[in-house]
Amino acid sequence: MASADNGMNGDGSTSVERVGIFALSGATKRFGGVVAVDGVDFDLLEGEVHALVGENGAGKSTLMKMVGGVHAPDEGSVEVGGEAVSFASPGEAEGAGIAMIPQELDLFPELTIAENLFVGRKRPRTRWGGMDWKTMKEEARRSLGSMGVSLDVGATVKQLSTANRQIVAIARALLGDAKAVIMDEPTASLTEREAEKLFEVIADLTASGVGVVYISHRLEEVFRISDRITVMRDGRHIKTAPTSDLDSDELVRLMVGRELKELFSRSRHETGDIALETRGLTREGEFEDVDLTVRRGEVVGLAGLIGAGRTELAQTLFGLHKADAGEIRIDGEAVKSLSPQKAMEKGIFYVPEERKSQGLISPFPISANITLSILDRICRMGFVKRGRERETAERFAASLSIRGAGMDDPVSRLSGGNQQKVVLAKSLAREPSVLLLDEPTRGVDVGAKSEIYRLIDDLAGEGKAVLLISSELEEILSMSDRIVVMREGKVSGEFERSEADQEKIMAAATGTKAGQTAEVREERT
Amino acid sequence: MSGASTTTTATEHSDGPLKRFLTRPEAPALIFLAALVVVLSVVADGFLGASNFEGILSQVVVIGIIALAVNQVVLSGEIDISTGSMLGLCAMASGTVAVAGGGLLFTLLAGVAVGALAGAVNGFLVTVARIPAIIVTLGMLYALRGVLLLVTGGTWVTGVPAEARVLGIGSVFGVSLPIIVLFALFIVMELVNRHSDWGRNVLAVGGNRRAAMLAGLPSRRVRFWAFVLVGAAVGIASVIYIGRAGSVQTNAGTGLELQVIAAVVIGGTSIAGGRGSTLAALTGAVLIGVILNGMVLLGIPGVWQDAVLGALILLAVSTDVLRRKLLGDKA
Amino acid sequence: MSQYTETSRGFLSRIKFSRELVLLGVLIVIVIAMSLLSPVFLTLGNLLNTSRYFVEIGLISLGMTLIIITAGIDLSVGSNMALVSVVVGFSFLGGVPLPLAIVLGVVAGLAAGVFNGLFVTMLDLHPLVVTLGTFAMFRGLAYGFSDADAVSSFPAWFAYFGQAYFGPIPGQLIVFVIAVAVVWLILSRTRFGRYVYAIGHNEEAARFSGVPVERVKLAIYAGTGLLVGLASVIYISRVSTARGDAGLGLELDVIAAVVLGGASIYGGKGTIAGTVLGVLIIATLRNGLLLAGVPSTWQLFLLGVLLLVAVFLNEFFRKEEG
Amino acid sequence: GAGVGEAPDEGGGEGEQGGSGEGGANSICMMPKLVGIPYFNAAEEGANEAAEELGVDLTYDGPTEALAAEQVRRIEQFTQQQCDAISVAANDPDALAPAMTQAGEAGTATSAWDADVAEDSREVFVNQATFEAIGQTLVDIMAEQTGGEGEFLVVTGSLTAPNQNSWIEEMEAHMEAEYPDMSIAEILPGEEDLQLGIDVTTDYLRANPDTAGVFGITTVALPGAAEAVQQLGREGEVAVTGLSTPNEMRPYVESGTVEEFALWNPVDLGYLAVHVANAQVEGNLPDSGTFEAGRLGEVEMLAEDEVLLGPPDVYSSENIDDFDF
Ligand SMILES: Nc1ncnc2c1ncn2[C@@H]1O[C@H](COP(=O)(O)OP(=O)(O)OP(=O)(O)O)[C@@H](O)[C@H]1O
Ligand SMILES: Nc1ncnc2c1ncn2[C@@H]1O[C@H](COP(=O)(O)OP(=O)(O)OP(=O)(O)O)[C@@H](O)[C@H]1O
Ligand SMILES: [Mg+2]
Ligand SMILES: [Mg+2]
Repeated sequence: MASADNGMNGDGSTSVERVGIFALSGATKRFGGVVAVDGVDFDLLEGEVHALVGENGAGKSTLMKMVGGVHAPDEGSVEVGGEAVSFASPGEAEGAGIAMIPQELDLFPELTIAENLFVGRKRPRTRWGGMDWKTMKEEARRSLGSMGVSLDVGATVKQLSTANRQIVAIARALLGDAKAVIMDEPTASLTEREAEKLFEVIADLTASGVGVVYISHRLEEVFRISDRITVMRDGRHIKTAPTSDLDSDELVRLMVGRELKELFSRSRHETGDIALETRGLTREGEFEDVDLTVRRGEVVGLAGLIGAGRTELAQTLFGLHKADAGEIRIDGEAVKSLSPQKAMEKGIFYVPEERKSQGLISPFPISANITLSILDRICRMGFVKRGRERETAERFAASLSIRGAGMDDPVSRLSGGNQQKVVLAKSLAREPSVLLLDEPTRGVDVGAKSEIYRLIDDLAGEGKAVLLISSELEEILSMSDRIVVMREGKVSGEFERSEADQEKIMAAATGTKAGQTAEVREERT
Repeated sequence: MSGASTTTTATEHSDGPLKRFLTRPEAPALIFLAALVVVLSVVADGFLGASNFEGILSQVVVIGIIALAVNQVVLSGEIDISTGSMLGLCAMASGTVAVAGGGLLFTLLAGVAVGALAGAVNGFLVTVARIPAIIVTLGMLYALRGVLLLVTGGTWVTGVPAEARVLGIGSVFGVSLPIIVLFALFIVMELVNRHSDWGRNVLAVGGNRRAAMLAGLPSRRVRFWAFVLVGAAVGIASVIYIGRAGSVQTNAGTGLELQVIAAVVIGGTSIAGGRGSTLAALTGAVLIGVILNGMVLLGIPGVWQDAVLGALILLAVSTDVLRRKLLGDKA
Repeated sequence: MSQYTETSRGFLSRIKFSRELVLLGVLIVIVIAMSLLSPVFLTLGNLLNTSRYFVEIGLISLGMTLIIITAGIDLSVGSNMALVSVVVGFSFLGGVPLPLAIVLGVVAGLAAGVFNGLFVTMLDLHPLVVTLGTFAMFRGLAYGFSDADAVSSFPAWFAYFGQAYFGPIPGQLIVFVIAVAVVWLILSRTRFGRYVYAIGHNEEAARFSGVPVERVKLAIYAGTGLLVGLASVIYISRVSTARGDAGLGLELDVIAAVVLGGASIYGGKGTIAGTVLGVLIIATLRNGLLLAGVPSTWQLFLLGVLLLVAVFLNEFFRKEEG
Repeated sequence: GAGVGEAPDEGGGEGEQGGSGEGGANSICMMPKLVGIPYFNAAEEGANEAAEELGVDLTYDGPTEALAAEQVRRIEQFTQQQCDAISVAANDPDALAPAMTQAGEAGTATSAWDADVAEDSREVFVNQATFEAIGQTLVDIMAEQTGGEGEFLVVTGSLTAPNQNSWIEEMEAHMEAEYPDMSIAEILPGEEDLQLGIDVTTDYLRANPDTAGVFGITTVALPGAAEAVQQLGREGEVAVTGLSTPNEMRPYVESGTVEEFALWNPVDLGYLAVHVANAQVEGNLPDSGTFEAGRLGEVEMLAEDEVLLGPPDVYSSENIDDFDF
């Protein structure tokens, strides 16, 4: 971990000797009427980490897609190694040494991990011309190993959790001999532990002269690993500066274009009755014997590593899966077989972690997405009341300040952060009494994040019970009244806000210092 | 059938052979096939015998060969329901050449050329003109039958000479030649799928077309050749067809397209693309052959045969549910 | 946000606009071409008469549209039609009063739809696979129950369903127009319709949003079965025979009409207006070619080619790449 | 829906110049069960021959698949075109009845050939051979080859074809009366698909090796049955006969798999049908006795509404080369 810091925070002087890998100049990209990127200059040097930051929809991904061969710039030029290029496909960019880990993961669910790494690449061949599966697997294992992960490379990708898919996507980009690696929010679905591994990998890469573009909304990461930072806002280039010349407040101000008071907003509220309670809830192979309570007006944080079973638990509470054993009580009343419809009747709502595949109907207009879960309330005799629908959608879109497109535009037009707000708006429109939030700020910019945090606080203030699943420790620590930690499907620790700190949670999540966590648990019972 | 299982991809994973087997797409169909064979051996006289097995296999050769190719199209995320009319057209072409004394080679060439051409039209319309495959091949189902009727004016080809019928009724070392052709093509397809870039790309394109494009795969070219392959396979099948039948009628192959699709999907290849195997197509074809044969042996009245066939197809695909249960709802 | 209010013309209005307009253009071109080829074609009598042939396909296409929007398919509709025919015909022959026999038939169609729906939802099998099975099964049941015989001794009043005219208008055309209006309302105006599109675009997200995915799908397959029942009664009455080979090959015509109408087999896309245009285009082609005295062998070929051309134009003018 | 109404059907007040109309030649619209098969091509040949002779205007068209619903559509079409006579080979007697009745009401002369429609919906049926004659001929051929005993398989075109079912009834009746040791053990459909015909025959003969003979009673079923027997190498052991065309059967007659088979002459049938239709239009079709039909000479009126072509022909290696259809 320590190595991540070594020699990475380049000061201006070292970058002088470095050679440019690629450069964009005056790059402009329009989608219909929207100017996503507007005359931006950007360059990457050998052996540096160049962070690219900005609010959701600032144009970061679009800018990098122009280097990665996904989009061709409408204006401006792309140069690689000093020569102007125009890539027709990401494959060509890869051939020129530019690898990209896209924000929206695109893997082949039915293919094995090993094979996913080799799609579109030259596959190794045996002497007699057949495919050399052994070598492919070895290389795959090696590539994953460098991330400190050991997965069965013969398993299909569809069996993997989101986090592991992210790791496979990273491994895929690292497999070739890339001169530049573009990472578009690689840590969005990683927990801190895997993120640390990634930083080690990045350090190794830069040490061998590879340049890394690092896009992230986690600013502390940006400060830790980058040499230079470029800020974008509304598609325009705002500033490029050595990391050492910037501080956090300054960066946020550049990104948002105004002062941002406080990221986390959390006030104490009176907690009320128990709204949601589980007793010995078990689903084989996913989680076991989970006791959990969430009171009205309380925010309970649920922490854990990848595959700890938090998502499964939350989805079971929403009736998407059936529990094998145990009991779920809502407002003190035990509920038998739950379905999402029934859970919604009981006032529970779940905000999924994967917004693209689980949260949104992408081609639907924004308004239809927001009202999808409350159609029963805005219908008369089954007919949708357009006026009510419109009014409701606009109210919630405004209260979450969803920006970037009109109510009738497909939600796919929005940037990631604004899409996430639509998912949240959908859940708020339902006016649930128990809200299960699964990674609600994944891939969301600081501005939007602080709005979401304020929203969570407001919800608790209104007496709602909130279960907050998050892999960002800081978020969990700052937002929760109480923190429950899961490990390998079991509850491995529970802390009041006052007694919790980063170390204790990590210990409970990883199983080190088991004695200590056990003690904590006993205290509480 | 034993030939099939030995040539299957030796699964390279070591852990839990049963579970590994169950995750294979063709597993449910194989299990069902095995169960059916056991049941029929007990209840149907004359089922358990080398000559009957050979009979079943030779009856599924035409469907089987076409299914092996359509399997590739389905794996690539497309569909081809024009094979019935295509078979009619190819059989008419190869039959005409055969009757004109073209010998086996030219007969085969004629069938394959006509098939590949029709397949190329399908492929062109799907990948270049971007018309959905189900519409293209539906249109071609009508159009090719129309071409056939127009070209022949409704006359049938009869009296195909013996030398051109070898592929249909010949035998080598006591094994009938069409069966050998079927298994040879099965092995070829298995090798293509495992060891050629095209074979792997078919799976990738079918599994996630967007990702395939981002990974720089030539998605159109991959799918185009899958359609051409179907045409070529139909061409080969047509020579077996005229070999077995000895003559060709203008309605040859009517309804074949659905049987072929049935074979592919019952075998376990996912109609959504990206998931499946060569063995699945073969298993599906054999399964249909066994069902049809079993019904005749059991003396099920002709009027009820479709009902039994349909029910058994449903039963066969429901085996997949059992598999999913066993694997704990994943996959 | 309020500046967008003006542009709103309704749900998914923009995409619909261009698509259906192109189809309408195709239809007009065909109508003009056909009336040049045959003077009889563009007469009210002929047009109304033609309508008698597409009503059965049209009715079933309405249900199929919803199925295809949810990324499903139903290959069994033709066989289901045979089943309904046989149930009506043979229960009548067996002594059941005809009105009751008709009800029994429609119920059989509904039951067949429910059967499909249950397999698709409860066992989570792909609809193509399920209906490929029922495609064979329903037809087999029809042959089995009827022992491959036909019934045609229906009383005269039964002809009403398929042969009656109200003034110049064939009775079944009125049934069709009503059915179109109802299904159109359901699909474009109701919660149910919204669910149908949501499932088609992203079934998982729909489920996560609390959409009762299974119930909606079941209802769609059942509803299609019901429409098949209705269409069958009209069909039996029109040809005054109930027999196991009714509806042979019907499924392909229905699917062709729906997909021509712009529904995407990948789900999410499709409208009732499009489907009706698709039905009209195919019916017009068939009738026009027949009237123009084009030999049947040519008709088959031209139908295939024109179908491709129409879809190609449709795709070509499509604004957005899905 | 559109509004104003003339009568929309009823032969078409507005079908101005659909047919060739009065004054000119008679127009005869003739429909086979389906187009694109040699049998009906042969019939067309005969029909054309007669049309030329008589100077009538002949339209010969039908569906590409043997579907009754498709025929209904065409009959209504013919009616709109104001044909003077319509003659159909019906895929379903009852399904075509309403359309034929309507045509008759519109003043068109109606008749059926090859396969009848419901009696009261047409004026005349041109019968190629009686069910009885066919059933007896086939059974007699088979009895001669098998010594009048054994169990037999019948391969039909489709289980729903009424004329085929009637033949089978007559065959059974004839066996019962004349050859009590012969019986039909199974009836299997070949669905007019050659390959399927071969397959069902093969399967059946494997399962029932004692079968004495196979009847293939359509032009597709018979060659299928013959091919199956040949492929099983059981020529001579399993007798094969049935109904098919000489061209189709030539290889099997030459190889000896099939000794004799039967069929009426489809060219003559088409020829006769046009003569009858023309006589209807001219109003000179007799009620009984015989009817003068061109080169066929006098043909028998079986009833006032039924004309008979004659007994079926029996083909064997002796005479098969005299025919080309
Ligand atoms: N394919 C596209 N079609 C239309 N608009 C697009 C497309 N891709 C991006 N946009 C628009 O371009 C703008 C920039 O989007 P981009 O994805 O580059 O933002 P970003 O900075 O990466 O945001 P985030 O942090 O949320 O990922 C947004 O307004 C977005 O809606
Ligand atoms: N390495 C893996 N291989 C296969 N399946 C896995 C793996 N990791 C996780 N899973 C699946 O995910 C389930 C639990 O993950 P879940 O997503 O519920 O946990 P989580 O705590 O929410 O983690 P995450 O932060 O990834 O969301 C496991 O039971 C398993 O089914
Ligand atoms: Mg982005
Ligand atoms: Mg999770």
